Amino acid sequence: MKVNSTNSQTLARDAVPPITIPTDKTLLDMLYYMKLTRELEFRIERKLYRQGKIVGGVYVGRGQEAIAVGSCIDLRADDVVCPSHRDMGAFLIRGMPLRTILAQYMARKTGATRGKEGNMHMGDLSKNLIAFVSMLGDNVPVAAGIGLSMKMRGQDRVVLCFFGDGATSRGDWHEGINMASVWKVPVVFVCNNNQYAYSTPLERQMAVENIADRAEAYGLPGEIVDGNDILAVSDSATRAIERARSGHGPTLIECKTFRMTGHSAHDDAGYVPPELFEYWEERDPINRFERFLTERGLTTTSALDQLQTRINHEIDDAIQLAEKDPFPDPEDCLKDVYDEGE
Amino acid sequence: MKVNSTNSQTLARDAVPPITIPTDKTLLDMLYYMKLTRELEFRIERKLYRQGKIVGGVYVGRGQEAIAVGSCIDLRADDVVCPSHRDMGAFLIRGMPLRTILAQYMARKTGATRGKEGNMHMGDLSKNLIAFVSMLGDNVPVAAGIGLSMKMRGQDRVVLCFFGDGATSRGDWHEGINMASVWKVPVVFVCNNNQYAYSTPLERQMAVENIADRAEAYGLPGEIVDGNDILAVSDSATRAIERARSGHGPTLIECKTFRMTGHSAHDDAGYVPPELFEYWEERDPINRFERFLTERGLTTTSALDQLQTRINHEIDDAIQLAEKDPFPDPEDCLKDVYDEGE
Amino acid sequence: MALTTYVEAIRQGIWEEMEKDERVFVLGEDVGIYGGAFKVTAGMLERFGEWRIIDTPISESGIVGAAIGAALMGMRPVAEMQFADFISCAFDQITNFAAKCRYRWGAGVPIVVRGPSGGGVHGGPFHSQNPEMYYVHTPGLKVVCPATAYDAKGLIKAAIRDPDPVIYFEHKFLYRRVKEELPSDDFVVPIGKAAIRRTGSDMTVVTYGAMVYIALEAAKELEKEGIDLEILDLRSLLPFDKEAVLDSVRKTNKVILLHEDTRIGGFAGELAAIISEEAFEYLDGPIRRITAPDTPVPYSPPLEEFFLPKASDIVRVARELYAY
Amino acid sequence: MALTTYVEAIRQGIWEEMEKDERVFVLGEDVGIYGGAFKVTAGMLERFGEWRIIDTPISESGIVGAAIGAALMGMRPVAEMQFADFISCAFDQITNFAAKCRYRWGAGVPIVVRGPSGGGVHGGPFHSQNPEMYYVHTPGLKVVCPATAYDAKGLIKAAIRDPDPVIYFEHKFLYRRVKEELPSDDFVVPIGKAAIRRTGSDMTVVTYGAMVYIALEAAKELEKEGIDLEILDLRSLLPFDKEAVLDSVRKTNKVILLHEDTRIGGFAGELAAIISEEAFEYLDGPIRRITAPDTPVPYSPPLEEFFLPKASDIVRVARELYAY
Ligand SMILES: Cc1ncc(C[n+]2csc(CCOP(=O)(O)OP(=O)(O)O)c2C)c(N)n1
Ligand SMILES: Cc1ncc(C[n+]2csc(CCOP(=O)(O)OP(=O)(O)O)c2C)c(N)n1
Ligand SMILES: [Mg+2]
Ligand SMILES: [Mg+2]
Repeated sequence: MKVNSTNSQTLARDAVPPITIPTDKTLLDMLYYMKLTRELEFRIERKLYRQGKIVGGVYVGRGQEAIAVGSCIDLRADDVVCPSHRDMGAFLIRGMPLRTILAQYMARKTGATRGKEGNMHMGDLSKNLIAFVSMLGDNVPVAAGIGLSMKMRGQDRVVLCFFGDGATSRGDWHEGINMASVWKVPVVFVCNNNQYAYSTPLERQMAVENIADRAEAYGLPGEIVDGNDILAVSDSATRAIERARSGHGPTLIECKTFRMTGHSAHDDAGYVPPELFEYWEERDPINRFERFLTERGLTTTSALDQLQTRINHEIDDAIQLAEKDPFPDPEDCLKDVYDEGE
Repeated sequence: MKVNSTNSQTLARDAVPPITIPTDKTLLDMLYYMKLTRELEFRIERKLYRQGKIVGGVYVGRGQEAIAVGSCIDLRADDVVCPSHRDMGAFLIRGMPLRTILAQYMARKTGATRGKEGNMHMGDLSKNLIAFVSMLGDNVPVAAGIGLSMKMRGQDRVVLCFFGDGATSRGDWHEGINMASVWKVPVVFVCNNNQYAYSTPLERQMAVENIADRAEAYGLPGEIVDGNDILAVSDSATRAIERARSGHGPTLIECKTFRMTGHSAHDDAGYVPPELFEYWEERDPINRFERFLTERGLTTTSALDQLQTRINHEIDDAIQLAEKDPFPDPEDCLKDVYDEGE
Repeated sequence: MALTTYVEAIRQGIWEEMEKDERVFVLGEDVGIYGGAFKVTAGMLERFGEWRIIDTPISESGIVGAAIGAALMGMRPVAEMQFADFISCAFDQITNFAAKCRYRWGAGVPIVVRGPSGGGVHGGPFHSQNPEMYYVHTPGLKVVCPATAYDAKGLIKAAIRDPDPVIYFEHKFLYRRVKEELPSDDFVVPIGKAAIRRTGSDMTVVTYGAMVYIALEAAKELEKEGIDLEILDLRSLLPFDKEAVLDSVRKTNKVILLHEDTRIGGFAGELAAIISEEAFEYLDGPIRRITAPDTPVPYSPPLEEFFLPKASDIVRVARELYAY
Repeated sequence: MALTTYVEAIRQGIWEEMEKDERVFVLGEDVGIYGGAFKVTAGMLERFGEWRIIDTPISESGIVGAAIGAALMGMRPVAEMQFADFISCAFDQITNFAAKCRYRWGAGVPIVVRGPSGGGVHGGPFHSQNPEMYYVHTPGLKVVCPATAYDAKGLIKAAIRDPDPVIYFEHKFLYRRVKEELPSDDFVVPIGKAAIRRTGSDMTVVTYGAMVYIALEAAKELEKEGIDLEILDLRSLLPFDKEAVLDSVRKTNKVILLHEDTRIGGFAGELAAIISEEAFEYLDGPIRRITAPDTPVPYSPPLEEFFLPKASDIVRVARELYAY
């Protein structure tokens, strides 16, 4: 197994073709969406949650932003995304409004699920975003079925399906990947390998070193990517998407990263050795990408400040609106269990 | 992946240590149990079933006898076996009486499950035989748990767990193998890869060539064995059992074989190309082993005839007894749902 | 006109929907070249090709998950469970993903999950189950249990057209034992509507599936004694035809609830509660249940016969209730 | 003496059984170093070591399967589901392997599967479920739902000692909200025995779990109006204390069946059937049910509040029934 990364220290450059650098516009979009993800989740986890304004649990993808952003940035609108619980970037890129997301977390009627569901359990068929169910791994066979429908109809669409390292232990993960591979359907499986499932480190979840090692058991290509390197992520994803789109079947991309918080907002991650946080803090995907863009002359310190200010405003505005949004009517509880006609 | 076989044409001899030949006594036991299995299942499938004496469905392991016999022959009495639905040899070697087995198939009170269950769904804790449930793959995590209990208690016992190629597509198979490997428990997983799951050939079940290819995804050794070569099966099993017993964890052994009948007694296997039956008929595990023993001077044509006659008598006697055995009392239906005390 | 068996009626129903609507497809184990363990999909591979009749690996949860995914993209998948017993392996996908999807985020999941349920063929604990209540107790699903060839066809067509997930339990004992002449036009049986199988005045038997025939047998016997049963075949359990049940009970004032499923937590309990809540003052006697006992389904014929409700059970309970 | 919370009572119960019987061990996700998502196993890793407090991969079906295997070898595994909602993923192993094992071939499976169920904490559709009926409808299992710290401890100990598979649903809303003084001796609460939480003469409320407290609240309110409720806490649903239910109903002649679980196919139906069958002539009014509506558990506070049965619902229904 070789690793796709622009960090030459961890890189086995012969393993993958040289990384293709996207257009300047795309690079700046990537930066925007990563920073927007970071700030939005910061507000949710560290501000609104602590102010008691968030209802229920909070799970964020701090430190993992490059994965959802890097893999979704180049999708077509008619491609489908099945995010997992740490892929906020996917929602932002697909155009889910900040206010809708914040209203979701605040359990308002204007949230993505009209108050029926909490936090990352959002979906919108019109944006080809499939809502996650808590049961980890369940979205894998679902993604296989989405891909199947595309293949049956001769469409050149693809599906991106996200999950964590922990989810790969679920039986549904196995069944779904296997079917996708047997049917050669256009699915790109993206694993956020953040080294932990809640408090459980990788070595208590599996006896192999890499999630990508599992790909061989299903006859689909597996690739390891430096998940904190958005260029590597987008490069691998672009190739896998192209593979899927041109009828060559699914790919499993393992993105090595780290969860830079507790499992959820109430978990202090006391079980994680502090050195690990330090190690990964140095590899922060946003800092790293900012350096890259600066070196390339695509941004400057003051441009970055301006961008941050713009993002802050966007989020401030959305919070203000969402906070004024109404809660659902109690009787809405009874609605939409079944189709209610027009 | 290399194949363990005494047939030098299919054999990559460097892959595995040279096959160890068991003692003469064991060799003759192997022959007996394979022939007993063959005859017993012949009577059940081709005689008793057609005479309407068997209740419910019948699944036999015709052509696959070397696998259960070869892998179970050297187990200790305190080792545990989880047979699947084509492993009659396991029951015979563990000492389940012919009459008990036949009474089981005829739904008698004296059957292994007192009429509660049918055909291969037999078990007996006193013989360390765990009854199969129909849900394929369910016995895999159960075997992992049996191994876990042995490891926890520091016992040097092992578990043999059988399943078909088809069962490896089940989520439970994945969860069980993974846990067994993470915990390094003493389980030997034996796959009867008979190339079909009911009417579904391998290539519609998985996109890899070998079941053993899947082992790498779990970090446990996988080995391919010529499943119609009892010496190869017992050699691989013996090594894997030893590995497990000495604390080195689980092994996955894939036995390549073929189902020389339909899926069940009512299936004519019209979907199987006749050449396949011909190909495998030539590799019949019993014929092959008889030739080996004859060449080695351990048996003769007349000794083989005598053995067959003895087996026929044993089965005749058992059938006679079982046929006279009573059916359970109707009210037994209500018994043993829960522990009923002493 | 020729008689159509129950199993053939299901086959026809799926076939007609596939002809009419190219979004409809079938997936399951051995549904292709083999035509399904019970031949429900016989001939379909030849007609519709391998991308509309899809042989799957042995992955019930995966099958249902894939059906859900395709349904979210606008398809109309019909997933076969080789035996309804194996639906247990897909329980999570059905009850958590499919059932709650519309409620959670407005995305309908028009799948059908179907398979052979029920006992009477000495299949033992894993080839005889009646798993309907696990799904009836799950809001967001619909559950149907046809008893006749007409309903088998009309309900599978309704299920395929339904915008929500429908669990369709066919009774394997009826597959080839029940036949009737079917109309040649395109008909559906609406989900949620019961049928009166026999009009009577002394008491109502509410039932479904294979038990409809046991009830009819008992009614014939009781007729001789002047006890006149009304037999209501629910056909759908979720939603179920509450008005039909209440109307009949209000008319006969006595009721027997009959099912092949086990007792505790069976559908009869739900019916008893509804009747007691909404027709209490009409009742002239206790609500009686006749069900299988609370055990797995045993294999040996005498045990299974003991397990399954029989016409003689109905006769006995009806006499008691008549005398009340 | 100090007060012990409901969650601490469970912890103590498991701990004591582990001290006493080395066959007892715990397996589940994050039960080790983290001490479980709700800290039920806090401190156990240090005391009992990593081969008796086993962190597992995310494999609910595998966890239960492994528990079954160990139990067959004579161990007494206690499997934690991080939320009871995820027991859906182990449905097949529980209902097919564990529940039917003794019946099929005489091999008992003394496992406990436990986890936090119930709503009231805005957990949404997948962190609030009440999955008890799926297991109550499965012969071969036992199902318990403690409401007090005393019962939580006494029932977990009874469950661990039980020779059959026990599904133990703890109510997460009660974890830290309910506390009491516990006796210091080794006590168990027998599975299958109800407890009268309030003696009354006008009508009986049969309930369990967190709803016990809602019923008590309503009783206080109704007391002022001179309506005297008897409150029966079932504690165990399978087997359940039929005699206690019937005795109380025969005394008060009116009954309300109350649960947090959804309505269709909920336990109230079973109770209604039993009461109607065996205490029909004692009833002075219809059997009334108060349950959650038939929807998934919604997340937003106004929706969830609407969903959950409330004391005011009991007050209203009790007034109606009193006037009947
Ligand atoms: C089937 C199932 N079991 C347990 C849980 C509880 N749970 C939620 S997140 C989580 C850890 C997930 O780990 P991983 O898949 O690595 O994703 P991460 O949170 O690390 O991104 C667990 C155990 C769940 N959601 N689903
Ligand atoms: C979960 C589950 N799904 C479906 C079946 C029905 N079924 C019984 S045997 C079989 C094929 C099994 O194939 P394989 O595992 O290769 O074993 P073989 O019969 O070839 O020995 C199927 C599909 C089952 N028993 N369990
Ligand atoms: Mg993780
Ligand atoms: Mg096979």
